[in-house]
Amino acid sequence: MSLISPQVEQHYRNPCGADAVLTGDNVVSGRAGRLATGAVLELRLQIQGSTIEAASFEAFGCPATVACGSWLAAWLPGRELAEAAALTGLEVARQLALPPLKTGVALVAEDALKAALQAWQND
Amino acid sequence: MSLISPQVEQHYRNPCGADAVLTGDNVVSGRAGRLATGAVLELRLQIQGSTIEAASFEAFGCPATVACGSWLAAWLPGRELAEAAALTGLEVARQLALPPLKTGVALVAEDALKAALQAWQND
Amino acid sequence: MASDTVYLDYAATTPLDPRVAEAMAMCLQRSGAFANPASQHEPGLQAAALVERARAHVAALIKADPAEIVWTSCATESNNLAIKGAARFYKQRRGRHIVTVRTEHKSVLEACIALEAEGFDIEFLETGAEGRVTVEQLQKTLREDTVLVSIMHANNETGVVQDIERLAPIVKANGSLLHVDAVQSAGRLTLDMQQWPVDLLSLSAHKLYGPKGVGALYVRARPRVRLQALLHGGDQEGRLRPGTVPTHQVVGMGEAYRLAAEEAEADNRRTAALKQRLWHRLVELDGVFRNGAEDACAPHIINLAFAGVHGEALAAELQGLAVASGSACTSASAAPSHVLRAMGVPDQLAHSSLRFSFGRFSTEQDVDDAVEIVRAGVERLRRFSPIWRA
Amino acid sequence: MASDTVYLDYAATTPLDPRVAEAMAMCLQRSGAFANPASQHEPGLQAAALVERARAHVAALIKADPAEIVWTSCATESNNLAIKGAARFYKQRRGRHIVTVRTEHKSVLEACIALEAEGFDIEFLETGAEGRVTVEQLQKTLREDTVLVSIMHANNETGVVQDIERLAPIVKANGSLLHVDAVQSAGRLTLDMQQWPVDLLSLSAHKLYGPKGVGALYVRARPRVRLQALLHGGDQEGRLRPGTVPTHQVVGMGEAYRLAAEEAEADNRRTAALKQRLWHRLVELDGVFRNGAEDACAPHIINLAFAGVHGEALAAELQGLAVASGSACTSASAAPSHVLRAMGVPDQLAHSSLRFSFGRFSTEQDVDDAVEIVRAGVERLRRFSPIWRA
Ligand SMILES: Cc1ncc(COP(=O)(O)O)c(C=O)c1O
Ligand SMILES: Cc1ncc(COP(=O)(O)O)c(C=O)c1O
Ligand code: FES
Ligand code: FES
Repeated sequence: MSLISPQVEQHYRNPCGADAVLTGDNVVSGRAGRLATGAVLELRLQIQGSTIEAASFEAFGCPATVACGSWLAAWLPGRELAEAAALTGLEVARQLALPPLKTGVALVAEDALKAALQAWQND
Repeated sequence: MSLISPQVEQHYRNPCGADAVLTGDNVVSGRAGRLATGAVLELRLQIQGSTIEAASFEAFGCPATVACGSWLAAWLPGRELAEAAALTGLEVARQLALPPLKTGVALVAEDALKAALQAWQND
Repeated sequence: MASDTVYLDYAATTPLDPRVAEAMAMCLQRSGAFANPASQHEPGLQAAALVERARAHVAALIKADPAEIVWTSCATESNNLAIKGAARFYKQRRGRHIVTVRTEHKSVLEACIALEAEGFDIEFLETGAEGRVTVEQLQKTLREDTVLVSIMHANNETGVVQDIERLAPIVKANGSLLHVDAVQSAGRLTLDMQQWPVDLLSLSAHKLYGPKGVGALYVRARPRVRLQALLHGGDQEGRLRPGTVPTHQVVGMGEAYRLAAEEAEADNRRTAALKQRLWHRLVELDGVFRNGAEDACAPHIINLAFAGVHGEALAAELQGLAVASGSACTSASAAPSHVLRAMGVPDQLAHSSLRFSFGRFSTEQDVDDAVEIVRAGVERLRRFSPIWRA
Repeated sequence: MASDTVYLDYAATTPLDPRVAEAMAMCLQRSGAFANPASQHEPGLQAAALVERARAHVAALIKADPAEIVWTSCATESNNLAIKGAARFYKQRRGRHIVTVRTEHKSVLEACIALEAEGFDIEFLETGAEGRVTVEQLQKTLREDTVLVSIMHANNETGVVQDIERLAPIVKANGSLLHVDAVQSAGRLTLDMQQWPVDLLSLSAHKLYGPKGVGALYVRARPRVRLQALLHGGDQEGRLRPGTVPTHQVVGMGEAYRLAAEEAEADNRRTAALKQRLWHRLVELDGVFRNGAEDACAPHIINLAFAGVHGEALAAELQGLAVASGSACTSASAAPSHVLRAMGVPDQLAHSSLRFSFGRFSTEQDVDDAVEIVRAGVERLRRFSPIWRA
C-alpha cells in the first residue's frame, strides 16, 4: 500500500495493546471518529495518581488508524497526565510519517486520547 | 489505391491514345479543368466529315483523370459527332465505376470533349 | 506480477488472452502492419484492412453494423463522447434535461456534472438496496426536454444488472436518447443492438482480455444518432474521433471480442460457479453480507461486506491476494464507495466491503487460497475492532 | 507489410523499434505487469512503478520534470487538450484572442476553429515560401488579450522548423501562454524545457519508434499552467486525463524516448545524409523543386514538387514505394495540402508534391530504389502531361 510508511506498517502488522484487557476502577476509555468517515478509535487508559500505567486500543479503520491506536498504546504508559494531554494529532502523524491525506486519522487519535483524559477528570 | 476501380486501374496503367501524335487541318483540341483543382485534361480529335477518326489526350491529375482521358480516346474513334456530343460526364463516371468523390473529374472530361467539338464547329 | 499473487480483480482489468497478445504482436513487428492506416500506400491499406476486420468483430458481439463502431482510447472517453457529444448536439432540438443513476461509473457521473456548467439539468435516479432502477421511477423522471438518459448495464462494483431491455423502450417512447455503459457486461451478458432500442453503447477492451488504452462507442446508424466530437483535427472515424488509429490496439480489441463471441458462455458458467464457491465459504465467517441484488448480477463480480473490519485495512491484510477495496482511499476523500452509499449500504458496511471478480483464468485453487487469506485477515482485524462483538 | 516495399513515410508513422516491442511484450503477458496501475494491490503498484519510470524517460528527453508529463491517447488529443484546455481555463483572466500559424497540423487548426464557436478570436500567422514565422510578425499580432499562442516546432509535411527559441520569449513577454506541437521534432531536434519558456508541448510515441495510440502533453509546473480537462471521470493524471492508464503503451513510449536520448544524434546524422542523397539524385530529373526552407529543416523530412505530374497519380505509380502524396485526396475535397498553399506554392506544384521521410531503419539501398521508382513514374506521367514540356 503506497500510503503506508514503514512506521505504520510495523504498528499495523504488530500492534501494541490490541490484546490487552484493562479493567478496574482506575480504567477509563475514550472513543472518537465516526463510522461514516471510516475511522473509529477507542482508547483505554489505566491510571494511577497522575501517571498512566497501561493503555490499550481498538480500531476500525485503515492501517493508519490501527497504527495510531498502537502508537498511543505504546507511547502512553509511564507518561504523566499533563504530558499526555499536551500530545497533538500532528505529532502522532509526524511520528508515524503519515501522508497529508491521513492527517485526519491522527486527529481522531488525538480526540480519543482527549476523551479518555476527560472521562478521568469527570470521574 | 482505394479510390481506384479495376476499370480506372486498367486505363491508368495502359492508357489509350496517350502517345498518339495527331496533326493536320482536321485536328482540333479542347482543354478543361484547372490546375487549382488538380485536374487538367486536353483532348485532340481528328475528324473526317461527321465522324471522329482518331483521338488522343493529355492529362494532369489523379489516376481517375488519366483514365477518363484514356477512356475517351478509346471510345471516340468511329463515333458520329452527334453521338459524341451526347456523351455526359456521368456516363463516363459510370463506365469507369468512379466513386462519387471523383465525379468531378468525369465532368472535366465532358467539358474537354465539348470544348473540342466546339472548336470544330468554330473552325 | 508476482506469479504467486491470486488475482481476483478482473473487473479492474484483465490480463490479455495470449491469443490477443499474439494478434497484437503481428502488428508490432517491422515486417507487420505497422503503417498508418490512413496512408494511401500499400502498407497503409493493409493496416486499414486489419482495422476494419477488428471493427467487424466488435460489431458482431453486440449485433451491430461495423459502420456503427467508433474507436476510442478507452471507455472513459466513450462515455464522455457519448454523453457530452449527444447532449451538445441535441440540446437545441430537444432540451437540457439529462437523467442518469447514482450508481453509475465516475466517468458517466462526472461527464454529466461537467455539463451542468453548460446549463444542463442533471437528475439522478436512486436505487434501492438491490441497486436497481425501476420502470416506474424512470417513467416519473422523464420530461419533455429530456435529451439523454445514461444507464449502465452491469455495475463495476457490485455486478448488479439494470434491466435495459425493459427500460430502453420507455426512454425511446419519450423521444430521448439512451446511452448504456456496457463495459462490464460485454462478453458477460447478451447485448443485441438489433433488438434493443439503445442509441449509444460504451465498450472497453481491457475488461475482456484485450489491451488497455482502446475502447469503442456504438453509435446507432438507423435512425442516425449525431454527436458533437470532443477532439478535432482529422478525418478518422467519421470525424467523431480524429487521431491516428492504433492498429495493434484495435486489432487486440477485435480479437478479444471475437474470442468472447466463441467462449463467453463457457467462461461465464465457470466464473459464476467460482463466485458461488467463494460466497459459500466466506459466509461461514459470520457477519458477511452480499451487496446488491443476488438474482440480477453479472456472473463475474461479487461484492462482500465484512462487518467490523475496514476495507482498506482488510486489503492491506490480503498479501498475495489482489482484490478491490470498496472505499476510494487513494483519492483525497476518505468517503466509502459512492455506489454502495447510493444503495443505502450503512456506512460501516460500506467501509467494510471488498469486490472479488473472476475471469477466464481463474481457478478453484484461486478461490480456496483467497478464502484462507481473507479469513485470516478478517479474524485478526476483528480481534481489536471496537464495533465487532462475535 | 510486403517486405519488399521501400518505406519512406516515417513522418506518417514509424515501425516500432524491436527493443520497444520487447518492453511492451513484458506488460502483455499474464505473468507481466498487466494489472490496473490505479489498483492499490501489489500487482497494481508494480504496474504503477513501470508507468512512472516511463514518465521519467519521456521527461528526460525534453529536460522536464516527470510530474510535468501527462499521458494522452495521441498527439491529436495532446493538441486538443493543450489548446482547448488552456483557452477555456484562462479566458476570463486573460482574454479570448488565440494566435496560431496557417501551416500547423490539422489537430491544432481545427481545435482552434472549434473554439470560435465559444467566442474565441483566432488569428493565423502567414508564412513566406520558406514556411517560417518571423519575430516581427508575431510581435505585431500579439494583443493584450492574447491568451494562447500555438506554434509547431517541425512541420510534418515539409520539415520546416520554427525558431521556437527566438519566438518563445516574445510570447512570454506579452504574458500569453505558448503551446508547441513537437510531434515531429522530438528526437530529431533538441527540446529543452529548462531553457525554453514554453508552457505546453505535445508529444507522440508513434513518430519515434514507439506505439500508436499513446502521446503525452508537457504541462509546465513552475509557474504552474492550469488546464480545463476534456474528459471527466477519474483521478488519473492529476485529473487532467482520466481513464485507465495503458501500461504497455506508456512503457513503449518511455522506452522509445529512452532510446532516442541515446541514439537520436546518430539517427539524425544518418537520415540527413540519406535525405541529401535522395535530393541530389532526384534533382537530376529536371523540374524538381524543394518545398520549404532548406536551411531550417528537420533532418528526416523532405518535400519535393515534380513539375507536370500530379501527386496522386505519381503516388499510384510508386508501386513498392511508400511515401506521402501532398494532396489530401482521400478527404472530400480535392484541394492540395493546406501547408503548401499557405507557403504560396503554386497550385500546380502543390498538387505535384510528395513527402519523403526517413528513419532509424532507412538505408542507402532504400534511397536508390526509391529514386528509380520515382524516376520511372515521373517520366511516364510527363509523357502525356498537358503542362509539361521537357
Ligand atoms: C462500468 C465502467 N465504465 C467505464 C469504465 C472506464 O474504463 P476505462 O478505464 O477503460 O476508461 C470502467 C472501468 O473502470 C467501468 O468498469
Ligand atoms: C505535427 C503533428 N502534430 C500532430 C500529429 C497527430 O498525431 P496523432 O496521429 O498521433 O494524433 C501529427 C501526426 O500526424 C503530426 O505530424
Ligand atoms: S479509510 Fe480512507 S482514510 Fe482511512
Ligand atoms: S487529385 Fe484529388 S481528386 Fe484527383
